[in-house]
Amino acid sequence: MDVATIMSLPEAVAELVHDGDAVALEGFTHLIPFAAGHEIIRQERRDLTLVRMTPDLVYDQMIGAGCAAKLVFSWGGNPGVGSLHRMRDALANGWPRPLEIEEHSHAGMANRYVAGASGLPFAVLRGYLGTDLPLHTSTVATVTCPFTGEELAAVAALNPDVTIVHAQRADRAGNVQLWGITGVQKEAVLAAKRSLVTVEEIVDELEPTPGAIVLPAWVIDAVAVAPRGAAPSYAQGYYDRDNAAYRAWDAISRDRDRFTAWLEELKGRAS
Amino acid sequence: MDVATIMSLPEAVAELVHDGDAVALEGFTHLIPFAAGHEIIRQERRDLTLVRMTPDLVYDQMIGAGCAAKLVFSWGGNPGVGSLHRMRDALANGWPRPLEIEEHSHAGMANRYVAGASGLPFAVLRGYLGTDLPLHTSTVATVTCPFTGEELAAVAALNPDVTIVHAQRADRAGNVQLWGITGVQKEAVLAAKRSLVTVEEIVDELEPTPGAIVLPAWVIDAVAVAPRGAAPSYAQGYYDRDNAAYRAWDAISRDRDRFTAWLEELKGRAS
Amino acid sequence: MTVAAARTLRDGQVCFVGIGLPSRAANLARRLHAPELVLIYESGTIGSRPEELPLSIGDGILAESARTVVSVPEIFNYWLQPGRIDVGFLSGAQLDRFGNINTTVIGEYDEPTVRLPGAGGAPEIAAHCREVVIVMRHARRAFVEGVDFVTTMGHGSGPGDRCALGLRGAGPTTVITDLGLLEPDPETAELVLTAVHEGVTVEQVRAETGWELVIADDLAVTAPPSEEELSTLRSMRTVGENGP
Amino acid sequence: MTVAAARTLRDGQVCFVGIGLPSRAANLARRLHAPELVLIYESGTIGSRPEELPLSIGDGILAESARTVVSVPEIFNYWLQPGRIDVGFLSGAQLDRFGNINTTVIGEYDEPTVRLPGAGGAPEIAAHCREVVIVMRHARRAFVEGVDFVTTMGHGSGPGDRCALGLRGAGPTTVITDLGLLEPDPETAELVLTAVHEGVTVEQVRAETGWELVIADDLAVTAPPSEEELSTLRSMRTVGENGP
Repeated sequence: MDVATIMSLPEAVAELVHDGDAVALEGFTHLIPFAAGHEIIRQERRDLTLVRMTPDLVYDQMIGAGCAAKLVFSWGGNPGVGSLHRMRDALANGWPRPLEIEEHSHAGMANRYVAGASGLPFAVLRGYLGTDLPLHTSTVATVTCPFTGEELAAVAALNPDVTIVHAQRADRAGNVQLWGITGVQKEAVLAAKRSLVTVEEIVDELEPTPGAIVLPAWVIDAVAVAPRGAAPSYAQGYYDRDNAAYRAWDAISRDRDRFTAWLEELKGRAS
Repeated sequence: MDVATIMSLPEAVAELVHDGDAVALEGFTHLIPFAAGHEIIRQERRDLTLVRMTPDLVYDQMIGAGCAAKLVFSWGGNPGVGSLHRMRDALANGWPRPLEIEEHSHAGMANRYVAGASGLPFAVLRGYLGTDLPLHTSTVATVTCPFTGEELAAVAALNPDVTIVHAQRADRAGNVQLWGITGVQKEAVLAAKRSLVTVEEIVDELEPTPGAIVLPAWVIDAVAVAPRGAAPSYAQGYYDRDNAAYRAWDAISRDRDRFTAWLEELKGRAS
Repeated sequence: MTVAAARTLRDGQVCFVGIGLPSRAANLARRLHAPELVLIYESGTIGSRPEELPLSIGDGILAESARTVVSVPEIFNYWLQPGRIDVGFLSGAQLDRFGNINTTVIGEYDEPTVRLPGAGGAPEIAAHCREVVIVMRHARRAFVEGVDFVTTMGHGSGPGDRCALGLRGAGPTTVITDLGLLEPDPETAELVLTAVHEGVTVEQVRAETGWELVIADDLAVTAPPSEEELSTLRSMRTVGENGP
Repeated sequence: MTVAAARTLRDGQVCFVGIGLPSRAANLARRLHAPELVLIYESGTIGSRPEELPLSIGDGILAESARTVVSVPEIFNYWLQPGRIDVGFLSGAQLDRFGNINTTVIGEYDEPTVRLPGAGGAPEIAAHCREVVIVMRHARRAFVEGVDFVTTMGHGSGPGDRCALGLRGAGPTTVITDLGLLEPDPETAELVLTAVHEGVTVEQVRAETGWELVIADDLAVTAPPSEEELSTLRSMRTVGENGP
């Protein structure tokens, strides 16, 4: 058993995230690990395969910064606001570099993580029927039920090289606790070869909390303290979603110059 | 949406459990629905297929009372004490009637419920390899991964006619809350065509509780109040396991006469 | 349109809600005639009763006001997939005469004119809910003869298609727009105009529809929004301002 | 035997614990040299630190003292199956020379002499843990040439069998009995006597073993239980009296 090491965010990213890795930053609208994404931008990781059900602003930023060679996803937008313009620019114009995509439905992506977390090569679901999605991805196929003869969809397991999630808190031993909308974070961490959890704070004792899940220290490689590390998304019990920032991103991201200025400013700030 | 009706336990069993049904009483050592099992004995249901990962005293009693034609299970013993003598007597001597069995591993049974709850005809797992179990059950087979070509175990979905579980509490609308070791109860309820939940008490409001799961009223058919309804197993936060009763059962169940006396006494008691 | 959409929901139904117009309409229904409507969002919230409208499908207000919150795999596998949900409430960028929805690309997949967000939960919501209600603004570029990409199957290429694929839900049963209501013809599965909102002409609807729209013999006019409906709609605040 | 079994566990290991002797030994180890031993029970408790010994694998004391409690499907699918557990700690009614375990029937499956409890979690515990430690009382009727029923595969019929089936764990690496220790020969995968407890003779062990037992060249004698080991073992109370 190797237990999580508590280290700084720059150290953790330097140690765990390598050029060319398949990296999953998960958090379903809640607890999106923005601070970690920004540190990956600062450390100028390249050729990443970015995996995420809902590429949000954080992936728009990483794509715009040139970190990504490929995006694996199921819904790419700025929720309630509009499009991800950096993602669109990369797809349409290859700026700052071309972006390959692998596209699924939410049910498919969720089950790909479940298979990955379960040590299985694939998952079975009733999905993709009548849609054009399977024409464009090789990670959807069919299997036949050995009992009923029925044909069902199969999706290939996702096992990222590294998964990064944000949580409310960890204890000094590196056990992590998160609550509220917990999305697919447990599966994404358990499916990964390596994992990093950023947390709002480190506490002496993880008080049992309704709806909380706990990730024991021995399934995590590193824990890094990153207060407000999920902003502008939210951390239930700590701070609200900054909806104004989501709306403001629309204008910044529409324009390469404004985005580039944003990027330079980000790189100038320490983690 | 049909929401759960709150009714008495005798009414609920009369309405939901029919002769010949496949019935699952679940609860993994914790929250075992003894009161409901005893009411099924009192109402003299016959030809049931009893489904349960760990046939405990409750199934030993139901088998001894002649309710069961078949047992689907993965571990049948008196935990920490010894054997289930009524189950053994039915298997070896057909007393009080012959008992067919369908036997799995825990991993297999758990995944059969998962498939049932998910509306899938089967589940995939890494299991049963090198064991003699698949030689004796037709609900284990293999499937081939369409991506890697690897062969894996498949188990047929379990969809009981009726699932019965015990929970700590329900609200007046029939929403149910349980916590502690929650076992396979959510899956067993969601896999079933009909469901009954017995509860320690009905409360105005379900206070959020660490580790609790909630089953909404609209996936349950009936809720019945049964205080100490899990005894001699336990209900966390309400009462402890009656280990003495588990040990005492060994002597009662070894002997048909003593068991018959126990059964007559049970039938004489009102629910 | 939001009022008309809200009216399609009946009290006590279980509704899987997409973000945007569907969420607004479902929350309006819950405040009006359907207080026991159960709202499920794909973020895993079951029985949410938000006091303000969420901006995304995973706002904190959805979790805090929910009966229970489950993981994303669980919401799709245990709650949506087995067919326990009454109504799926969706929107889209393009809709064709058979109720198929496109939220992926306008143009070719590999070189699209417009790249849209993608599928999200919609393909499986439309597959598994007992029925699907679609809310969309009526515009010629959105109501098309055939969608550029089938993100979410409605009635496919006509009657029998859903059945042949083993899809158990009824598929789209109502399309609500700012001009009126469309419903699939039981014989042809093609969307037919069955009602217009007060003051809307059939010509207006035809002009905004990209296929040869069939008009129902008994074309109805929807009842205008009542005082209560309008005041309730106006009183609904979105978390932040630029609501769904 | 319990002390010898406890000694096989190293601090910081993650251990999937079967009920009975394994649970007793694992909890002894946690009180002695392995305070950071992580105990996982198939009831879904992760990181249990019970002050008293549980009677069943789902006692309340396991849940209350756990780091977290998950569902039974989750414990098997997310925690056991992917191979994250260091040691599986099992017992059985019959064990053969290749470490295969029988907990199903003595005699024929359809007409058994003795019906045993069945598989429980053992087949997958033995398949997926990095290694398997078995604790059993040494008796001729239990240590047999071939088990009547393979409930849980050890090394099958010899070297290479686990590999051929794609089983990723090493299988049984140690068998601890009240007479000594058996370990699989790296060449033949057959269980060989590698140590006896103080005062036990090889003849005694042979008499209680149902196959032609091979004795290791460097047969060891286990260190006798220390004062601390014995007093800790005696101080462990079971919930109730008739412990596992």
